[in-house]
Amino acid sequence: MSGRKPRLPIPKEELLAPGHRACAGCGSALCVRLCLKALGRNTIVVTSTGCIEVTTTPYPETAWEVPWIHVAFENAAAVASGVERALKALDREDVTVAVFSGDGGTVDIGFQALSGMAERGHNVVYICYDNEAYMNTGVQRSGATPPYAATTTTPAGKVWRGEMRPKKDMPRIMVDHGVPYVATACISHPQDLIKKVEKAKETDGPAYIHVLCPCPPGWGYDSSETVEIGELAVDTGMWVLYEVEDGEFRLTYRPRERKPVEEYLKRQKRFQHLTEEEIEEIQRMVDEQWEELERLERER
Amino acid sequence: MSEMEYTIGAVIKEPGSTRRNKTGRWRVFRPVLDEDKCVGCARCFMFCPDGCVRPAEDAFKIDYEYCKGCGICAKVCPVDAIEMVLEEEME
Amino acid sequence: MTELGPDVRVINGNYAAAEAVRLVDVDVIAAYPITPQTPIVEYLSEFIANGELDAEFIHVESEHSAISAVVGASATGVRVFTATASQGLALMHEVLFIASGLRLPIVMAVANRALSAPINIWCDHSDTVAQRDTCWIQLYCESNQEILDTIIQAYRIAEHEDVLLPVMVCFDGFTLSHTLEPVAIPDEERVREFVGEFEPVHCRLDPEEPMTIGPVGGPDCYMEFKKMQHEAMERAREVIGEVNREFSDAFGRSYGDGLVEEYNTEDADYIVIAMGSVCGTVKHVIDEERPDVGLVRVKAYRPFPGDRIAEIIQDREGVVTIDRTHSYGAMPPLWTDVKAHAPDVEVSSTIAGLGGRDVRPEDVLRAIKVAEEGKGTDEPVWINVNV
Amino acid sequence: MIEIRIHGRGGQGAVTAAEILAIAAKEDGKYSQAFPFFGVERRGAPVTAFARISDEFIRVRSQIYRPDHIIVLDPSLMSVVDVTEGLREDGLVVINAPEDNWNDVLERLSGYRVYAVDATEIALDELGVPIVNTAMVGAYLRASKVLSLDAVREAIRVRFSGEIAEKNVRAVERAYEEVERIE
Repeated sequence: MSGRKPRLPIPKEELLAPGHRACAGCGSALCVRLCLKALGRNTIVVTSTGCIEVTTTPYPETAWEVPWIHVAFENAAAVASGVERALKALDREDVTVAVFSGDGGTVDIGFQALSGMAERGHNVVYICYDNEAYMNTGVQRSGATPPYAATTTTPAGKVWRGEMRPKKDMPRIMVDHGVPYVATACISHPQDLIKKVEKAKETDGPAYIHVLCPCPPGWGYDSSETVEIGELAVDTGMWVLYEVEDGEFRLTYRPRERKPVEEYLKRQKRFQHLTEEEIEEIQRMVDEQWEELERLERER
Repeated sequence: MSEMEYTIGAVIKEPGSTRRNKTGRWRVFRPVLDEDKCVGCARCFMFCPDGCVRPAEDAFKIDYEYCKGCGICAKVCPVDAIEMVLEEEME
Repeated sequence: MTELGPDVRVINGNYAAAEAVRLVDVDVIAAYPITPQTPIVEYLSEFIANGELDAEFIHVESEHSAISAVVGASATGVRVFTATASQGLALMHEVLFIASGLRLPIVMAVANRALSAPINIWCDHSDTVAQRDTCWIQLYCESNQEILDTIIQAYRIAEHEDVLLPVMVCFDGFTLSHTLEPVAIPDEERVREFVGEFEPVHCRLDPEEPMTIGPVGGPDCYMEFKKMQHEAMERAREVIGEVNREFSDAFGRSYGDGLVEEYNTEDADYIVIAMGSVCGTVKHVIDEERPDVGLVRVKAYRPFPGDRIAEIIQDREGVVTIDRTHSYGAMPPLWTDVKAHAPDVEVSSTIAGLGGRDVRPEDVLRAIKVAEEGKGTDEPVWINVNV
Repeated sequence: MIEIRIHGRGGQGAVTAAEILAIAAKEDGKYSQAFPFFGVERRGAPVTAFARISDEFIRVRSQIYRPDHIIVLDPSLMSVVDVTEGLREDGLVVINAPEDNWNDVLERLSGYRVYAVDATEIALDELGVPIVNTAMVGAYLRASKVLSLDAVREAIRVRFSGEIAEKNVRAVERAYEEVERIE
């Protein structure tokens, strides 16, 4: 007796070696592994300080099969700018330059360097693996932490109800920089993600992909549920998959029927403190956002 | 530890060398694939954060040297071909 | 010293720095304007705009990104340059450690300027001396000729396989950066022959041979890498001397032994120890009115030529350091470094020229007097100050 | 060593005048320095620039407190700044002033060797703009005899180019001819 011959919907080659120290069920490691499949061997990777950098390169070992550099937390986009121009000086513009940076290293401390890189038009694929808080240092809030999420610095108590500010809309900010290719993605939709990375790679100039990466310890769910949580984020409209090509917006995935956000929230410890009213409020915010996106779709 | 080679600038010249670190030791539950049930959809392959599910001639092979036992593969399998079994029970 | 000839142009220190970068033919420049270094980035932009220099110029949005971009470019295997001053250097601080930790042969020019507050655009050494522990080689210049010559040499030193450390070429803001004087411009071909083609020694980001640069180094290896950096810094002494000699053979100019320059020290009763352009004024004072005084000019502040200085200052009537910065709550840095190598020698300490306060010949005479009176040995004497 | 201080207003080219002197010195086989007073003043404010000229390499790096020669680009500065501060007795002052101002100038500068020229008129004639620095360099040359006219012509061609250089050379030459010692 034997199983079916496998059909592989995504490239087979692995450019992130096993043996790395990411948590069991890590959404961010999955994101990097998938993106590398699209980027291919002819790539130089720059990574900012964060979970991925720490877990993949404990000297003298590295999980990377491609050339890789880490310099600091806030400057991956600047380092990538230097790499890209050096390749130009060496007449090796065939090589792809890619950045992997967490939400902290992108929307907070790395924002200025990214803005500079985007404005200068460097030919770099910038991938933000967003796990919605500073997971590397133990779940402190970032500008990408969603409303009402409890973190160690936005705990839910009598006065505070978790994060009290909206999530910074980084993809839109990148669109406003005139970045020619901007997309959102989620690790639960690998083919969509890979297609977007391939487009980003082909883009002449900067490309920005913001990938939602569920985090078992940080969000509070079982390590086996990473993909399911990602699917729920997309199916409830808490996370929307779209791309903006030369300013033109397009949804790349539309749930057949949007599930109530409660299904997503109830599954995670960081939202356990929410009241019915608060869940309703989040539902209203998601509905409003969805309407706005529908409007953008119609305008196209 | 005394065997370690210290390169100039801590540059690592051996790509993929984390393979020396057998993360299979982390595992509490072991994913066991029932090849008969497998439909070859490759969802287990796609979603493994550690790249431990490898396509084989027939179905897939799980690399237990590195599998951390997160259970994603079992969860995403549309035909429940992967069962998570407590390691002690495997002995 | 500059000999007047047909190769001489009257230029300011910033132009001398930019000209050196053009002569060396660097590949990637990333820099952000800041007074008094701004003209360097303007001159280099002009060179590139006019086709006189074939380099990529990255118009970064901050000094932090300037140093980050040159780190990325250097790791990719090209010759790089950046320049800054004062607040800009302070903003780079974090990445300076990383550049040396990665052992990248980056060359940076710093037009020395004081740090805020109060905000002050004028010269002192508080910016670069504050970076002394970042494991960058620091070379201080006295003239515009020396700026040009030192930047050329800096590439040889930084890229030497025994060294592989970044080099900071420091020169006084305004006093050199904005002052015109004659500078002999060496022949382009000979400079390129002198510096040679850049070949990465220990790392290069290249898909043909993937390397991981900048990994995590835990308690089991971090200390080893730091000791290796120290050893490289120690080996740099030899290399700096060697490059100074070779430069002298090729271009007919040298600066002491490359680390320390002595002036009139042989029979001097008193010794002044100082860095940067103020040394010119000290020499002037020696020539004009104090033949009994000698000068030890510290050209290399890191690696610090402490043993050599200790040797020179033995058995004198008096020794005095002039610091253009301070280590608040302690003795000034240059004094401290000298004393660490010459604990038995009585050394007086003075602080002068902070925030662009002019160091006049009479201020140098005052510093010498401090040594004559045996003052300033446990508390620095502030020269020409009103509080 | 000759130490020169130049007084002007921002935009009049005091710094450039110092630079031209320094470049010209080299043409005459002399060492030189030129530097501005390092301030934060902008266009219109009184500014000073300095130059040193010597047969030997100039080591001293301090500013100039006891100048040998003073060049004043704008006579109105005399009522705002002490243009002769530190100037030794019988020191040289070369000033831009129209002839009907000369008595007043002399009164303010008594005890010094004073040379005057209407550089504004020359600049307007030759350049079409009241930038008097090059004309004043020409006047200074005649008064001080520190550098040769040829060296300054060459320096101007280094500092400027084409038609502008030639216009400035004419301004230098005219001021060189028209400057007068006033007593």
